[in-house]
Amino acid sequence: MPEFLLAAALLVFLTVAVGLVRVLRGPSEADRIMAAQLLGTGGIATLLLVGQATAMPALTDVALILALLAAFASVAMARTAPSREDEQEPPA
Amino acid sequence: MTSATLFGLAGAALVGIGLFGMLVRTDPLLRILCFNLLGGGVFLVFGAVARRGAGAGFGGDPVPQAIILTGLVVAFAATALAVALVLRLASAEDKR
Amino acid sequence: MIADLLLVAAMLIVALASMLARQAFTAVALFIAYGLLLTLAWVRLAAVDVAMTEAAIGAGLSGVLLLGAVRRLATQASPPPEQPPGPAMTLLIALGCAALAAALGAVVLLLPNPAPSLAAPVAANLPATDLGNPVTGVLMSFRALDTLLESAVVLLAVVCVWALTPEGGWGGVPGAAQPVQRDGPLALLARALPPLGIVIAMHILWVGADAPGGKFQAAAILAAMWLLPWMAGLVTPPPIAARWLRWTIAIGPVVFIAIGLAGAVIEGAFLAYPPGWAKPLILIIEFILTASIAVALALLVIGTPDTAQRR
Amino acid sequence: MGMLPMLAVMLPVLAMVAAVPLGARGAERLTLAVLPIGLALSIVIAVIVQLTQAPILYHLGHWAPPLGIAFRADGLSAAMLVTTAIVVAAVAIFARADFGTASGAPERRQAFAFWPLLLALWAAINLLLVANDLFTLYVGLELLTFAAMPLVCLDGSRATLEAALRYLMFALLGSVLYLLGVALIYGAAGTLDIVLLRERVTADPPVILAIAVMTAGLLAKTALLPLHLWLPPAHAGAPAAASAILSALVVKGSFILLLRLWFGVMAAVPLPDAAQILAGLGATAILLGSVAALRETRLKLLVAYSTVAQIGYLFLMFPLLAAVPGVSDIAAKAWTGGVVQAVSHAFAKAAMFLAAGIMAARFGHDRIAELGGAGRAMPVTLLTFALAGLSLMGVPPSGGFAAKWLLLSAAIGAGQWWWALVILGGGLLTGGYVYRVLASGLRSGGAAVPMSTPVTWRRDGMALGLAVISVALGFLPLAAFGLVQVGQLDLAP
Repeated sequence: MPEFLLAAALLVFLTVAVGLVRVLRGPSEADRIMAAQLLGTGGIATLLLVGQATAMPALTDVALILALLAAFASVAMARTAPSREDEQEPPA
Repeated sequence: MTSATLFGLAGAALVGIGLFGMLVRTDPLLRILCFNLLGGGVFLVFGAVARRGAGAGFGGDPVPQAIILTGLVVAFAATALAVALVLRLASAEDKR
Repeated sequence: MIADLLLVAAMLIVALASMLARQAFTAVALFIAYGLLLTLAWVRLAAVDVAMTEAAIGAGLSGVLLLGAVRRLATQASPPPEQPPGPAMTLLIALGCAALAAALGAVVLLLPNPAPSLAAPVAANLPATDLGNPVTGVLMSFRALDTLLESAVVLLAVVCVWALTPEGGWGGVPGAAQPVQRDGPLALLARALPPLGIVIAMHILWVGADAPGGKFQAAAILAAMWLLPWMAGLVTPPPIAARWLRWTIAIGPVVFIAIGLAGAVIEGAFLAYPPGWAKPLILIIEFILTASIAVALALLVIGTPDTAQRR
Repeated sequence: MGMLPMLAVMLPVLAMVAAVPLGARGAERLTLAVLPIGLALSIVIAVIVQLTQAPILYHLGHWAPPLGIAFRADGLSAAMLVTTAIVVAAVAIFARADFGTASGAPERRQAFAFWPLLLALWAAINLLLVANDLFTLYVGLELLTFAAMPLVCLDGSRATLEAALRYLMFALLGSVLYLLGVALIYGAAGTLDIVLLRERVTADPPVILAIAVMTAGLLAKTALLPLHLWLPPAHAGAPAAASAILSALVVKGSFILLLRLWFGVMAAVPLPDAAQILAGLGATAILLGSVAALRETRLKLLVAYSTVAQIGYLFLMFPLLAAVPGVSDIAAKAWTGGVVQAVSHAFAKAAMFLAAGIMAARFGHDRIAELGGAGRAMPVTLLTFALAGLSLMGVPPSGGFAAKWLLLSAAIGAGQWWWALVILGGGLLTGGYVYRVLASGLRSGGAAVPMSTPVTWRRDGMALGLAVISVALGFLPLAAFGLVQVGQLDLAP
């Protein structure tokens, strides 16, 4: 069972790593934000799977913190992202 | 090669990357960001040292782990200070 | 091992891209991704306490702090760019940095085997503190002085940030005014997340005595839960002249020093805890310190008072 | 008794923390209340160290190193603790005119910030002097940086903000490099306690690289040429009280740490070639810094470049200590000379910056060429400047003379006569720039200067007191300097 979970964790992480390409290349800021989101979510999934596989319950807490702070960082990113509308009228 | 060594080497590379960025980037905000990349590398080297010291039932030497934790908070405070200074300078520029 | 290699490769690529990014926003987005990857690296290095701190402070608060700066700088005239080093100089710096990285890498491979470690003495002395988490034991007992001084450093950083207040802004509300967002994802999260976050922070603080977790992680989460409604324009920070605000950030270090001095009087050594009292005293310090550090961390992200917001 | 060094650190830390909620007026009173206690503590520590001829050791929380953290106050710590307490006290009294808050007056930004920053600086320097753990020392370095940076830009003008940002970048880079060294040393030796490290370190690549990056980081913070670029704008733009502290004490904090690394951690592993390089940089700093001071047209910048030069002298002790391990007499002279240079420069430079601040405040500018009439309008201020200048030049009898004489005779005794030439040449150049200021000040005429007030008398008194101490150090019998030898790791019997 742990082997299966670890393999699943690796798979999830691989998917996320592919998503990294979008963070790197964009091209639009929305792509980057979405990809960073995916990285957060994927990281949480990886942590939960590894935590279960290696019987480290503390990793669940790490995943919890990551979930909270990733959401926090994403909204900050979303409202900071330079978009086309911003260039015409500066934010209020 | 153990994973501790691997992450130690990664830390070494990150130190190089961060230091280069700090020296050649001109935008002060990006310099601060590179300072954080550099800091991450230093902490990772320390983390490798901690992992190598695993023993007595612990996955790593707890003393360097605690030191890294303290260091992270201090580095954050330094970052906040630098960012505040850059923003203040920019607003002084604005008024001129 | 494959996973480690993959992780290291991803980390290095993201760091390199962040360092080279043309736009500040891209650089910061990549930096946040770097923090997330570092969190996973800390888990792989069996440093779960550090992983939590990295997730909360390295990726979360630092990222939001830098994003806020990008946002504010976008609306302001940028300072005249400094002259970047010429190509020859850049090459020289690159060679120097590469040499340092190579030397450092070589030295990492040359570290003595078996590695010297304090794991055994920590394990032997941990029962004296009644704590189960060795990292908390180091932070609150064996090297409690560092933790105490660090809490003073965080407080001092707040003083420094406030000291940068422009003329006419003294005593006012810290930070730039945030546009009010009544709906949208930010407003929703700003209302929904804090209750959840506070519960999680309390949990992390409470388990910290015996499992990974503790005051810094809890404080960072609490700070984020205050910053969310602030970013949505739903709450206004108190003015920096507010006495209670100043007491809140100072009370943690004050209590810590007072308990340390009491140890000097009763037990004959600064920061020594009387036998049997170690755990309750440590918990008291951790609780009060969490409150102080949470507010201080949030104030560090919010920033310097702005003249525009004086009311 | 063992508690005294701990109290010397925790007293200003506690005062700094409590000063924040008390507000500007409360903080000012608290600082003035704490000053005499801190001064008394440091004097008692010095007396105990001198009488027992042994360092004071203290284990925090009863945990002995390597698990716990130790404080260790040796002769060097004791001498610098007293110096720090006196300079901080004089500056605090001097600063009341600028940063005091009258009863009932609203709190001002500068007043709110100044007192906690001053206390934090004091705490950081005391910590750097007595802590015996490399990571605790790192926290001390950061505390020092955080306290010093806002002092640089306290007046809030654009130029000072830029100077502060440049200083912060140098300082942050310096401390992160230092931290990298700490990681490597822990990886190599499994402890961060300096006394234990002395027995454990060998000349292995990890240790050598660690010392190299830590030295580079600390040199950036100490502003040794060529890493001095941040210092002149930062020190010259700050308010006079802040400049005095920055030049007198802040750069010494990282220097003392450098001494602990080279002659504490690495006491058993001398690095003579690297020491020659450091001294070479020091010699260059003496010459170039003095020439820059000689050509400077602004008084405060002149004093700041003089700091760049005087820091150079501190590094001349490195090769003299490393070269002749067998001849402890020469090493002892070099050690004492270096430490006395640090102490006498602290007093002289603080006095000089305060005097420069008084002149700048009363003239409304600090252009050296237009200081005519200063001799008549403010003789005490000019006398302060002259006395401090004599000590910096190394004219007998003064603290600067004692320091330079010891370094000179150590250099000749060690057969490294070229450093002696540098010391003599530096003295002549120093004489040149001090003379320039005095000559301009003694000319008659110039703009009308406002009359003296009781406030300026008190300020003059503080500056003059510091200058007199820097000269009076030269009247002490050489035996009194034996204090700084106590507990020095590689010279201890």
